[in-house]
Amino acid sequence: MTVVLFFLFAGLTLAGALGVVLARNPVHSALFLVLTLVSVAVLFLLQDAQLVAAVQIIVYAGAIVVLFLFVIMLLGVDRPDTFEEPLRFQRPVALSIGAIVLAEVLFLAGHRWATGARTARGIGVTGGAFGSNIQRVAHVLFTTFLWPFEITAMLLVIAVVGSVVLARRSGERPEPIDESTP
Amino acid sequence: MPGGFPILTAIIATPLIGAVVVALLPSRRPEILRAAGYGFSAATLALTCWLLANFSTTNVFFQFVESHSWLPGIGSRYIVGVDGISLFMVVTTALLTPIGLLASERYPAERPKAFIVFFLLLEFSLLGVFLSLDLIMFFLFWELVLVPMYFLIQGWGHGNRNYAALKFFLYTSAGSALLFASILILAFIHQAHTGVLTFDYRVLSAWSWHGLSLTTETLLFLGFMAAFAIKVPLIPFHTWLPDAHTEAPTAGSVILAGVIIKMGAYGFLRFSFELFPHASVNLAPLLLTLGVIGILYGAIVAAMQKNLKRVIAYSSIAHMGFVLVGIFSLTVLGLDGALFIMLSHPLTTGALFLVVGMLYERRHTYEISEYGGIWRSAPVLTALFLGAMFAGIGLPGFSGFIGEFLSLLGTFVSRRPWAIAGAVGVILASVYMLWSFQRAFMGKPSAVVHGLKDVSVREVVVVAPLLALSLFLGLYPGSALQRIEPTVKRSIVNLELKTDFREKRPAGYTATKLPRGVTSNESIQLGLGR
Amino acid sequence: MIGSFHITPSYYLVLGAALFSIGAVGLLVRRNVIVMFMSIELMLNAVNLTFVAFAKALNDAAGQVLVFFTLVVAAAEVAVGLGIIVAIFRRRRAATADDLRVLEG
Amino acid sequence: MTARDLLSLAGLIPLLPLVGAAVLLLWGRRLGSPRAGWLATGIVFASFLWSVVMFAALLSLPPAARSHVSLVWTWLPADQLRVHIGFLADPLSITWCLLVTGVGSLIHLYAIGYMRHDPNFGRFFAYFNLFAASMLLLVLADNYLLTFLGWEGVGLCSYLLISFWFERRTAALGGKKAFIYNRIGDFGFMLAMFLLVVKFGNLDYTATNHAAAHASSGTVTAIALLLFLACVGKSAQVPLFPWLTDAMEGPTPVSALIHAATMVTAGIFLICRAHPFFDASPDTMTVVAWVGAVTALGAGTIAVLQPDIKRVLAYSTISQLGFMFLALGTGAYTAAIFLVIAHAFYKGCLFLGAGSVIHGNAENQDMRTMGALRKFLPITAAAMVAAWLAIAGVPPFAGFWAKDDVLSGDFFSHHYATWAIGVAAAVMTGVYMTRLIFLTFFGNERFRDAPTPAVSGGSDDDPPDVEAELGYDPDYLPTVVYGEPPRPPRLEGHDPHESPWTMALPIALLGALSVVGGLLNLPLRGVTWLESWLDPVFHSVHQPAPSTFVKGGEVTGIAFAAGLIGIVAAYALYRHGLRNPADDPMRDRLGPAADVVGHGYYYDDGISAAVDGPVRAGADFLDEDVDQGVIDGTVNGTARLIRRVATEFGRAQDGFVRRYAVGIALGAAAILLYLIAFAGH
Amino acid sequence: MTTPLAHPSVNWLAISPELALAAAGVAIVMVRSVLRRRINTTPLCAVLGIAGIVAAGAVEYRLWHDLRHHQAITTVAGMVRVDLFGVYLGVVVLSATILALLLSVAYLQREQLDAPEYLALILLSAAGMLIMTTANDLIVVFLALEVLSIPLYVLAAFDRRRLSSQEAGLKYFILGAFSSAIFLYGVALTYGATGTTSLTGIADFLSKNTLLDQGTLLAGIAMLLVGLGFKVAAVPFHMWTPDVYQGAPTPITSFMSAATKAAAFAALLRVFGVAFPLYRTDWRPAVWALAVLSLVVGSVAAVVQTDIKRILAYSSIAHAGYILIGFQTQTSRGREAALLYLFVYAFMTIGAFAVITVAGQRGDDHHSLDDYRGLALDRPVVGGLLIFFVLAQAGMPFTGGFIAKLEIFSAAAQANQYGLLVIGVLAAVVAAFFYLRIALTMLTPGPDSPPAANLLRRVDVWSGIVLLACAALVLVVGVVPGAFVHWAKDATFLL
Repeated sequence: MTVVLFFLFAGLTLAGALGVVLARNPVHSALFLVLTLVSVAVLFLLQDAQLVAAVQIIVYAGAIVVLFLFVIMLLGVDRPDTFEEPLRFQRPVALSIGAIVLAEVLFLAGHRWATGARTARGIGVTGGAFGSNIQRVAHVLFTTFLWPFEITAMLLVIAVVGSVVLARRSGERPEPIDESTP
Repeated sequence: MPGGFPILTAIIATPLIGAVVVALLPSRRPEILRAAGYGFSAATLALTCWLLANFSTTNVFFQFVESHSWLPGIGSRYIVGVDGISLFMVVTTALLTPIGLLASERYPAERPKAFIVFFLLLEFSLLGVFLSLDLIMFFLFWELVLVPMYFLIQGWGHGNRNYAALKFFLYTSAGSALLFASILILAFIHQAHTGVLTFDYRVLSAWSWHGLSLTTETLLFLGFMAAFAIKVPLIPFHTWLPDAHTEAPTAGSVILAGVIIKMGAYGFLRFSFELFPHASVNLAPLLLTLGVIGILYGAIVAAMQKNLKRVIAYSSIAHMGFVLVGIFSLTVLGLDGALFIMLSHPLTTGALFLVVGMLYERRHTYEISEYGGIWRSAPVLTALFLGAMFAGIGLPGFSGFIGEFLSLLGTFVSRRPWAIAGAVGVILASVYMLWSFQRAFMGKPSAVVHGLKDVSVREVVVVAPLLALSLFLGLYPGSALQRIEPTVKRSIVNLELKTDFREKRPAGYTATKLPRGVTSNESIQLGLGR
Repeated sequence: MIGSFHITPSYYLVLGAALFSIGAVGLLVRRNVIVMFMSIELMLNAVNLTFVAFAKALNDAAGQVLVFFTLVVAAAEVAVGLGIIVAIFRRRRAATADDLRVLEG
Repeated sequence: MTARDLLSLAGLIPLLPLVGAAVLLLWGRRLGSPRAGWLATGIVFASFLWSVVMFAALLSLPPAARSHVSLVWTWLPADQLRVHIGFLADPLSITWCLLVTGVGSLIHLYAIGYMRHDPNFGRFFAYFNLFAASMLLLVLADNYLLTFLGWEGVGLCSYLLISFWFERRTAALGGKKAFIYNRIGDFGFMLAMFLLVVKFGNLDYTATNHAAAHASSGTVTAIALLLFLACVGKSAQVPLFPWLTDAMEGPTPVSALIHAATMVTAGIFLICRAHPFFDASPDTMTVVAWVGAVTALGAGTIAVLQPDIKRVLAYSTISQLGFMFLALGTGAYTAAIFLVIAHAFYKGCLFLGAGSVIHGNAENQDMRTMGALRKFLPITAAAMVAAWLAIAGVPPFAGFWAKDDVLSGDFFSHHYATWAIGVAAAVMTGVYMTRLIFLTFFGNERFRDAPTPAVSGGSDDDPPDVEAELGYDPDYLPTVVYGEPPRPPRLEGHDPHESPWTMALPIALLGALSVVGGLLNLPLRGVTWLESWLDPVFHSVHQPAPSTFVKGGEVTGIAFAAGLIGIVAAYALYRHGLRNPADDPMRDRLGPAADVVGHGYYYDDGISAAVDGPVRAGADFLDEDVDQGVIDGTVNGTARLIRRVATEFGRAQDGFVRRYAVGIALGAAAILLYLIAFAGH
Repeated sequence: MTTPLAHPSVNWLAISPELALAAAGVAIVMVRSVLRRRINTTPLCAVLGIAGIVAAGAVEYRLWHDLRHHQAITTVAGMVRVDLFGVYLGVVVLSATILALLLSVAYLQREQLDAPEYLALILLSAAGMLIMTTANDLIVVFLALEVLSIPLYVLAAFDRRRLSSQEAGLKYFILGAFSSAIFLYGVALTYGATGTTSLTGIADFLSKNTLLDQGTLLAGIAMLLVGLGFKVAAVPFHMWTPDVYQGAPTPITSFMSAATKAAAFAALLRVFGVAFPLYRTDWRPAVWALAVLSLVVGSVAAVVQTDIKRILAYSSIAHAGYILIGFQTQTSRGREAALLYLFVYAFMTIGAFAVITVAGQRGDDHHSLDDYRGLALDRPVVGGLLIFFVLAQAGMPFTGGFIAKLEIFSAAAQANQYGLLVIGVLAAVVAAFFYLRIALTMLTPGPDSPPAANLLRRVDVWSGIVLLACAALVLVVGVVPGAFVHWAKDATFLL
C-alpha cells in the first residue's frame, strides 16, 4: 500500500515540479506548484508527520500559492512566457549542472543516507510515551527549539515591515523619475 | 649608549612631526609652510650631523640601539640602530631633503603645503628604512616610502606622471610583496625551529645561517632579492626607473636617484648577507653578472636617450651596477667602494637632477633637441652641470671616482673578468654624458635658448654644497671610509664565519679580522648580547 | 514480492534530491521572476521532504520541527520577494529577470 | 733649510697654478683681458721658478740620493691599501716640471695676445692654469693613482680647451672625441692599477718599481701592456691617434701647449716612470717600439698631403711621438726624453708660428691659399724656419741630436726593421715640413686670389653681432681636410700682418731654443748633461748607446741624409708655391695612393662610419627593441594581460541574475566533485 | 499522557544584545505608526536606534569582561553560545551598525527616504547578525541568516526612485534565496548524517562515532560552505556583490560590506571550526580554492571598473579572500588574523563608503570615477580621507589595513601555506592598482568642476563623526596595534 502511494505521489511530486518549470504560463506553474505541495504533504503523511503535512497544506497551498496567484493577477503577467533563451548555453549548462549536482549528491549519499544516531534528542517520531504527533512536535519545538522559534517571530516582523515598505504607494513623495533603460 | 638620548628616534620623528605640523598650519601663507619645512628638515640634518660626529669608528656593531615593544602578538619590535652601512644613507637622506625643498621653492608652485608634507613624510619613511633593525618595521617603512613618492610624482610631476607614478608604485611593490612573504616565512621557520617568534634581524641572522637548508635559504634570498633587484634596479627590472625619474618633480628625482634606489643595495648589504650568507656567496656570480650588465646596458641605452632626465636615469642604472658589482665582489675593497658610491652618487646625480630641473623651470622640457647652446646663455648653470657631470662620470678628485675605483678594484681582486667588463663602463660613461652635454649645452643657442636666464643665488646654493661635498669626499675619502670600513669588515668576517667562503685578498694583505676584543660569536650575533 | 519491497527513507531522500535539482534547474532556466520564486519553493519543499525523511529514519521528532522553520522562512521570503517584484512592476512592466541589467560589468 | 726641506715643498709647483685656476674660475671674468692672462702667466712662471729651485735642490744632493718623496695626506685608506697625496721629486719629474712650466709660461704669454679679444678670456686662462696644475700633479705624483688624477685632469682640460669655442660644431665634437679616446686609454690605466694592487698591494712608484723585478713575467707584461694602452691613448699612438688632429679645433695656444709640448708626452713620462715593468718585459718593449715606428711613419705620410697648416703639425706631432715611443721601445729612455724636450721647443715654436700665421691671415688655415708670407711675418718666418730645420733633423739644430739619439740607439740595439721604418719616417718629416714652410712663407702669393667673399657657413638669420660677441664666427669652420677645395682667402684686400710682441716673443724664444736645444745632450763625453742628470732614474737600465762623434757616424749620416732627401724632394715640388691652389703637385705624383694617404688611410673615416652605422644601430636596437620593446613591453604586457582578464571577468558579470546563479551552482558542483574525488583519503 | 514541558533555562544577559536591537527596531516601527507623519520622526528614530545599539554594546562590554574569567555561556537549550569570539564579532557588528546608522541620517534626508522603517530594518538585520555570532545550532544559523538577509533585500531595494536600487534588491533576493535553500539542504543532510543540528552536538557525535559512510555529511558540508560562501561573497558565489553594492543606497552598502561580512564569517568560522574540525582535511582544500579565487577575481576584476562603488565591491571580494586565508589555516593565529581583519576592514570600508555617501550627489547615482575627478583637490579633507581609506585597504603601512594583512600573511606563513601567502601578496599588488586609480582620479583636476556646488556642501555632523571615528581607528590600529591584536587573540581562545 505504502509502496503504491509512495510511487504515485512521488510521481505526482516530480510531475508537478516539472510542470512548474516547464509551464509557459505562470498561472499554470502556480497550479503545478500546488500539485507538488499537496503530493509532498501526502508523502509527509506516509512518514508519520501528520502535523507537518497539515501545515504544509495550510501554509503552502493555502497561503503562499495564493499569494503567488494574487501577485500574478495583480501584475497582469498571466500571459504565456516566451521560451526563447537569450543567454547562450544557459539551458544546457543549467541542465547539466542540475544533473551533475543530483548525481553527486546521490553518489555521496546514495549508500547510506541517514548515518546519525537514532532519537538523538530523546523524542522519537513514533514510539515512547510522548503522545501524538502534535504533542511530540510541540514538545520539541517549545523546549529545544525555543530560541529558533522566537527568531521566527522576528522574521515575521521583518517580513511585515519589509512588505509594507516595499508595497507602499509612494504617495508622500513625488513619483519616481524613471531612469533610462538599458 | 643605553639610557642616553634616543637620537635615532629623534631623527626619525623630526620629519614626521614636521609633516604633521605643516599639515596643521594654514595653507594661506606658503612662506610660513616653507619655513617650517626648512626648519624641520634642517633640524633633522643637524641631528644626523650630531650622529655623524658621535658615531664610533671602533664599534663594528649597531650603535645608539633602541628597542621597544610594538606588536607583541607577532613578535615585532621597534628596534633601531645604526652602523657603517646605514650611517651615510641616513646622512644623505637628511642632506638631500632640505636641498630638495630649497630647490622646489619656486617650482612646482602649486599646493606647497601638500608638497612639503609629502616630502617630509618621504624623509621620515626613508630614515625609518635605514634605521630599522626589525624586519617588519623595516618592511613597513620600505612600503611607506612608496606612498609619499607616489603622490609627489603624481601630484607635481610632468606630462605622463600618472603612468609613471603608477608604474613606480606597482612595479616596486610587486617586488616588495615577495620580500614581505619571505620575511614572514623566514620568521616562522625560525619559530618552528626555536619556538621564538621574532623579527629581530640580529636574532634571525645569528640563526638562519645554520638553521636553514640551502634550498630554503636560496629561495628566501631570491624572495628578498626580488624587492632589492627591482629597487636597485637591476636589468631587466629597471624600466620603472626612467619613467619615474623623467616625470617626477626635481626634488622627487633627487630623492629617487639619491636615496630610494640605494634602498635595494642597502637591502642586499644589510639583509641578504647576514641572513642568507650561503646563498649570497653562491649567487654572487649571478648578481655580479647582472651588475656588469647594468653598467654596460645602462650606459649604452643612456647614450641613445633624447631626454636629459632619461639620460641621467639610465646613468643611475649604470652607477648602481657598480654598487652591485662592488657588493658581490665579496671583498672589503669592493664593499667599501659600493658603500662609497652609495654616498657619492646622491651628491653627483642629485646635482645633475637639480641643474636639469632648473632648465625645466626655464623651458619646461627635458628634450635635448629643445636645447643646444645653453652654455652661452647660462654659463654658471653650465658650470654646475659640468661639475656634476664630471663628478658623475668618475673623474678622479671627485667622490664618484673613489667609489668606482674601489668597487672595481674589489671585483678585480676576486673575479677579474667581471671587473674588466665593468671597467668598460668607465669609457661608456663618458660617451653618453659628453654626448648629451655636447648636444644640450654646446653649439649655437637657438633664439629661445638665447634668452635663458642664468642661475640665481638660491640655485647655486642648492647645487654647490653637493659638488663641494663630492670634491671633499673625492680628495679625503678617508673621512667616510673610516666609518664605513669596520662594518664592512664585520660583514666579510661574518660571511667567512658562516660559510666556507674565504675572501680573496691582494698580495701581501693579511686576512680581514674583527677588531680586538670582539669574538666570532659576538660578530655572528651582531653584538646582540653586548 | 511486494511484501519484501519496503519504501525505505532513502526513497524519500532520493526524491528530495531530485526535487531539489528540478527546483535549481528551474531557477536557472526560467526568466519569469515569479516562476523563479516558485522554483525556490520547490527547493525548500525538497528540503522539507528530506527533513521529514530523516526524522523518520532517525526516529527524531526534531526533524519534523525543522520543517516549521523552513515554512516560516519560505513565507517571509515570498512576502518580501513578491513585494520587491510589485515595487519593480510599478516602475517597469518587465516580467523577466533578464530585463533587469542596469547593473553589470 | 736643507735641500730635502726644500724638496718637501715640491707640492707648491702644482699648487700655484691650481690656486691660479681657482681664482680665475671665480673672478676671471672680473679681471678680464689682459689682466687675467698676466696673472695666469705670472703664476706659471712662478711655478717655473720654483721648479728651478727644486732642480737646484736636487742637484745639490748626491746623484744616488736625488729622489725625495713628500707625503701630504693619506688620500685613499681602504682595507690595507694606502694611497697618499704625495710628491716624488726626482730628476724625471723635475725635468717635466721645468718643461711644462717653462714652455708653459711662454705659451701662456703668447695666449695673452692670441686670445685678447675673446670674451671668455678669464675662463681660458683658468683652464690653462688648471691644465698646468694637472700636468704637474701628473708628473710629480708619487703613486699611480695620483698620477691618474693628473692624467684625467689634463684630459678634462684638454676637453674643455678643445671645445673652448663650443658654439663651433667641430670644436664641440673634437673635444668630446679627445676625451673619449683618452678614456679608452684610461681603461688600461685603471686595470693596470688593479693588477698592481692585486699583485703588490700597493700603488706607490717606489715600492712597485722595486717589486717589479721579482714579479712573474706574466704579471709584469700585463701591467706594462695595460700601462702602454693608457700611453697610447694619451699620446695619440696607433690605434688611438685620430683624436689629436681633431683636437686642433681648439685655439692654437692650446694645440701648442697641450697637444704638442706637454700633455701628449705624458705617455712617455708614464713609461719612463714605470720603466722597470717595461725593462722586465721584452715583449712589451717590442710592442712599444713597433707601435712607435708604425705611428711615426703612418702619421708622417698622412701629414704630407694635408692642406691645413695645423693638421700637418698635428700629424707631425703624432709622428714625432711615434719616434719617442720607438726610443722607449728600445730602452732608450734618455733619448726619448731628449726628443720630448727638443720636440717641445720646435713643435711649440711651429704651432705658435702657425697660430701667428693664421692670426695674420684672418683665421685662414689653408696653406694652399697662403704663400710668400715671409715678407709680412718676418719674425714668425724666421723662427719657424729654424724650427723646420730642427724638426727635419738638420745639424746642429736640436732635432738633429735628439732624433739621432733615437735612430742610432735603435740601430745599435739591433732593431733594424724599426730603424728602417724610422728612417723612412724621417724622410717624411723632411717632406711635409718643407712643404709646409714653402707653401706658407715662400713661393707665390695666393692669399690675394679670388677676392670672393667667404662661402663657408654664415647663415643669414644669425644676429650680425655674433662674431663681435663671441670673438669668433661660430659658423666658420677653419679646419680644412684633405679633399676639400681650397679655402678662399679671408683677408678681403688687407695684407697679412705680424703678431703683437706677446705672441712674437714666445715664437722667437722657442725658435731660438730649437736652435740650441741640442746642447742639452750632445754626444760628447762630459756634455751629456741630460743623460747624467737622468741617470739616477735609469741607473739600473742598460740603455742602448747612441752614436757619438767617435762611433757610428755612418748611422748618423744616413739619418741626416734621409731628412735631407725629404727636404730636397719637397723643395723641388714647392719652391715656386702652387700655380693653382687646387692643384697640389704632391698629389699628382702620388697618383691613386694620394687619396688613401690623404684621408689618413680612411682610418678615422672608418671608425666614424662604424660608430654612425652599426654601433649606433646596435645601441638603437638595445634602446628601442630590447629596452622599450622586450623588457618594458613585458612589464606593460603584464599590465595589459591583467586588464584583459579583468575585462573578461567583467564580461562574465553581464547583469543576468540567472548567470550569477549558474556561478553559485557551478561552485557547488565543483566542491561536491572535489569531495567525491579526494575526500576521506 | 503528556510529559510536562521542561522550559529551557535562559541567561537573559547573554541574549540581551539581540533583544535590545530587536526592541529598538520594533520601537521605531511603533513610533512610526503612532506618530505617523505629525512630526519629523527621523531624529527620534535615530536616537532610539542608537540607544538600542549602545545598550547592546554595553551588554557586550559586560559580557566581554565576564567571559574573560569564565567559561562560555551556553543557554536557551544550547542554541546560544556566548563566548569571546561571539562578543568580539558582535562588537564589530554593532560598530558597523552604529556607523551605518549615523551615516544614514543625513543621507535619508538628502534622498528624502522614509527613515523609520529603514532604521528599523537595519536594527533588525543587525539583530540577526548578533544571533549569528552566538549561534550554536545550524538551524539558528539558518534563521539568523534569513533575519539578517531579508531586511537587507528590502534595504537594497529601498530607493524606489532608482531602478538600480530595486534591481539590486531583486538580484540580491533571488540569489540569496537560492543560496539559503542550498544552505538549508546542507543543514538537512548534516542533520541526517549526525542526527542533530547543534554544532557542539555534531562535534560531539563525530568525535564519538566513526561514520562508515561519510557521503551525506560531506555533501552537507559542501552545501553549507556554498551557503556561507555566498554571504561572505567568496568567488564563485560572489557575482551578486558588485551589482548589489553598486545599486543599494550607499550607507546600506557600507553596512552590508562591513557587518554582513563579519556575521557571515562568524558563522563560517564557528560552524566549520566547532562542528567539523575533524573533517578539515576534506574541506580545507575547498576553502583554499575559494580564497585563491576570491583574491584573484576580486583583485583583477576591479582593475577595469569605472564605478567607485563597484570597485569597492570587488575589493570586498578580495578582502573576503584574505579573511578566508586566515580561516583556511585553521590555526589560532589564523582565526585571530581573520577576526582582526574583520574588525579593521569594517572601519576601512565604512570609512570609504562614508566619503562616498558624503561626496555623492543627490540621487546617489553618480559614482563613476569621472564624478570623483578632482575631489581631493576641491575638498582636500574629504578627498584625502577617501584616499586614506582606500590606501589602508591596499595595506599601506601604519594603517590598520597593513596590520590586518600582516596578521593574515603571518598565519599563512606559520601554517606553511606558502602558496596562499604568495598569491595573497601578489593579489595585494594588483589590488593596489585600482586603489591608486581612485586616488589618482581624485587628484586629477577635471575638465571643469560641474558638481562644485554640490561638492562644497558641508559635511553633516553625523557623517563627520563616522569619518573621524573610522579614520582614527584605522590609524590607531596601524600605529599601536598591540591591544587590538591582543583582543582578537582573546576572542579565538575559547572557540
